[in-house]
Amino acid sequence: MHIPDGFLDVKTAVVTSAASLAALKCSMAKVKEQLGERDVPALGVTAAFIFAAQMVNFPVMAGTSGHLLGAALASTLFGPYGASLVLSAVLIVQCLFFQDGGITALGANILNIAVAGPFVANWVYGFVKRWSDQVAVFLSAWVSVIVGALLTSAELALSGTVPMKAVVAPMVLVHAAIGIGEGIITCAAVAYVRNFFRGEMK
Amino acid sequence: MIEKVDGRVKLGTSILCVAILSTFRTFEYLAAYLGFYILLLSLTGFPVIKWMRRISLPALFVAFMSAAAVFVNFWAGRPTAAMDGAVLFLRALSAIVLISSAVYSMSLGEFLFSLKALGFPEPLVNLVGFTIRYANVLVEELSRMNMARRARGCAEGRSFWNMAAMAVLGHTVAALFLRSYERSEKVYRAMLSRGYGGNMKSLYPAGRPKKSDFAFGALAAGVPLFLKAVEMGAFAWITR
Amino acid sequence: MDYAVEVQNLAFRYKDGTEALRGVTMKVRKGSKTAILGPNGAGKSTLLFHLNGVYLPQRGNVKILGVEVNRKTEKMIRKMVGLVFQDPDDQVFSPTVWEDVAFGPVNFGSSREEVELKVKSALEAVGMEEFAGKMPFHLSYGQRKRVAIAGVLAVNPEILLLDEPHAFLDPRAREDLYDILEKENREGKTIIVATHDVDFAYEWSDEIVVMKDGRILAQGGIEILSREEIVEEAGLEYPKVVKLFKAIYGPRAEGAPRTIEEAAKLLNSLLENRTSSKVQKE
Amino acid sequence: MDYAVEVQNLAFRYKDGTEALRGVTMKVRKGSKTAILGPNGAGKSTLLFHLNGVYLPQRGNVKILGVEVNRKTEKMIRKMVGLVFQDPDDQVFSPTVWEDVAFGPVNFGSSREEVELKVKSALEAVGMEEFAGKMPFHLSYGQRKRVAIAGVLAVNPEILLLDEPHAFLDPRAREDLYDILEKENREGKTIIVATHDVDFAYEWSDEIVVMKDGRILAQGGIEILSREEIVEEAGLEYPKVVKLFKAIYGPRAEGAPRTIEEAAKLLNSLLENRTSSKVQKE
Repeated sequence: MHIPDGFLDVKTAVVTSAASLAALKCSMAKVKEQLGERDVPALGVTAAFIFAAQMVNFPVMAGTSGHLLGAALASTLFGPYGASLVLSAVLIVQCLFFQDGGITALGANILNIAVAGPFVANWVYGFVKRWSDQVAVFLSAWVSVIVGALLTSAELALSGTVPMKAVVAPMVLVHAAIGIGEGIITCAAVAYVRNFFRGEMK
Repeated sequence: MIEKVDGRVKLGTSILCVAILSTFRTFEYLAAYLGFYILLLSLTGFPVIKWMRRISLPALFVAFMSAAAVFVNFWAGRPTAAMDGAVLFLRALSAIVLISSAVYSMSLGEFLFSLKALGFPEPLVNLVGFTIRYANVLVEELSRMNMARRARGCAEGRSFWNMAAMAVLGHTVAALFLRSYERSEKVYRAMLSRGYGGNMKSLYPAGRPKKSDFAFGALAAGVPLFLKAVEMGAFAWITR
Repeated sequence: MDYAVEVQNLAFRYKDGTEALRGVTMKVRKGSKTAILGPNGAGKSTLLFHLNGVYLPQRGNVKILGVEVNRKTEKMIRKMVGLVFQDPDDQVFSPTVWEDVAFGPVNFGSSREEVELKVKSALEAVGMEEFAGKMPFHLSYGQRKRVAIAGVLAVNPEILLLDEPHAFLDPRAREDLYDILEKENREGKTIIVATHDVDFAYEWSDEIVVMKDGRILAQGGIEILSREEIVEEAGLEYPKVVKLFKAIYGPRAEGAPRTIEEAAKLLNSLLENRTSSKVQKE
Repeated sequence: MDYAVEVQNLAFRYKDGTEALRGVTMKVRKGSKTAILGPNGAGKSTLLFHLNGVYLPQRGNVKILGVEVNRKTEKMIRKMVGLVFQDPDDQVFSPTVWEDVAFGPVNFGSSREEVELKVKSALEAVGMEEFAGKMPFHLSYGQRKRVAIAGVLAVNPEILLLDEPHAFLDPRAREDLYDILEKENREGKTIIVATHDVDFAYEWSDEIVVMKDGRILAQGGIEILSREEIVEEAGLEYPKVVKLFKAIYGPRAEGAPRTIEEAAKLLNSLLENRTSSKVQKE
């Protein structure tokens, strides 16, 4: 889902960069007031965790595999603001250090994965949890993947790289499948972590 | 050669070049630029073979993405699908080439300092520094955990319908998180004990970029600018 | 003779280009207690990963109880050879101790009842029965180490590998570990330990393997830990008992006793029968 | 007498309810080499965090070189007392070695030139000058440990704390560590090491502190490691030399030599002068 350089046109790149920059500024202010001086080490090591977690491959169907995105996981563990910072750091490292995702598309990638992902996940979780916590975690993870795929398709279509009507269906379909894996893994991980902290409090 | 250029200039120029190149529409110009740049690198003693091995994976990935775009466009009935895909691929590839050659030819300290100098928000750059430092540690932990799982007879499931195998992956992720959480507490304590008072101070020893650095920058950015001008028809009166 | 492990000219290079093993050849007798010594980076851990089938040979070959390790046999090998990792956190990841110890048996296809029994006896063997329902991350380091060992014992492997098992353990926990290893060995298991602790190796093992730079520098009985050229070259140190007897007998101290207790006995008899015994001084 | 550390009735409880310290009282002489021994979970690490001002006393008080540790003095205390963590990866957190060693001096307000000098001399002290530009990840474990120590030395603290410094080090790296500690001590630094290694403690320290269950069980010279009641209760073991002389002399072996070399010398003279010397056997 990482858009490379050259796949977006100028207007899309500029608009998405401006949007994600504004979102990050807001997150940084919010996190500073919540975490205080602990922000850098705590977020840095957890960003490294998300980076590593994205290397967890899981089988999807017919021999193909997907990897974790971690937007909902990060959002549940650190809240949407912290998650957006952590995921942005991961995207920057992937872009500049590993050439995974483009520098001119960095704004778009941050918007799709690091901003939309955790905030939508947070919203879905808050909405669904009144019925079932497990289902809420699962759905938040699934939806965050779908939203990322939708936004990616929309940006590619707006840039004229691919036509909207041809790209949306396959993208969403593939990511609907990947999202199931993301959902199950996120559920198991969140339950485990919560259990740990519940025991810690005792 | 490229190793000697100031990191700020190098990174800034590369990003600028990528921005210009990503608007190119002509296959030939992109191919010409790419050939020119790689030739220049190898002539100035850049370890080209080693570097190419390192970028082979992202190059493969953009090839795959471009192929997907060709497929979708072809399916949607666009007649220029194949050529468009080729242009996409070359744009993405030249970006990989530019950024990676700049980043690989400077130290991590210089890289982070350059990011700050180029206007990336400072807290975010500090965060990136920590991420790089601990990504290595945690990826190694994860790979040992994966190995330990295999050593204990775990066979990865064949699809996500194998819920037990997926739950095992979830537990691995959770255990990794708890380890990283414990580590972040320890790192924080270590920082405190070494005088950390709430803000990371910049330590990188760097002076001002030299004139030769700027000359390099102008030259490096000039070539794609010139090509872009040609592509836009600025010199059409010559060929006419 | 029956060998538990036969390694022939094994070489292995990591993806980043590090040559971890450069032609290792060695044999380990069935039922023996073997210690692998050597400086950090000598290739000890890489070798252990091969013996368990987690890594497959890039060159050369490995036989475990006569079975060659390859893609077809790897799963079977992993069942026959249990590997305890250096850091228990690499190995212990399940939500409860019970589930974690059950992980191996379940993977190797034991039935529900078998799993129950195996987990119970493995937890008993390491003295952790009462913690079955706990979360591993709420336990102390030493306790997690025990859980890691139980998880391997539950599969009932014929060969037990331990990577640096003593690090961070306090003296009592070390003693408990010693007892566990002794018991498993008495029951017929072959045990191979990679360690930095020369005193432990000298006191405990039947067989010593010294590694350096991805090669076997020496293999033999514990007397090779008294040989200057080997100890020097591998960056090791003499076991304390050897050091003592070298200083008393002079450089030819190959017959030094194994433990402090034996040393004391010997010295006592030397000091008592001072008229009859002849001190072999140089 | 001048004390580097004075701890009075110190108690500390973690948020999860664990009582890590339950009234610790102890003193450490200036310029001494002190080893803190005790089983895992005895509170050794928690005590070290108090001596360095990272934790503040919940009850009781801590004085460092006469200065009471509290919110006002904590930053000053952290400059006077350097703490080397167990795992170098917790402590070496900067992207490059140079920046990491510079972290302390910069935070404690050294000027640019001072920082340059301090980093240089600290890296020299641990023999890592040539690695200044490297990423910590590209170093071996032993090298990262050295960088961690350099990062603490660069601040030039008067007291040096080390938590379990030997774990995972191979014999040669241990020896190098020993040399670094000796050198710093000769230059007047007080050194406190929390460790499981009784042999090291017996050979190296002036002063031994034995902890158990968040309390001080005993404090004194190295002879307390020969006392059965202390060693037993703290779950320790006798140093090897003590064990040997206990088996030769009987239980009253308080005068056992400190090192294997001294032991050998003593035994040699006993064996040689067998007519003149009287063996003090029970």
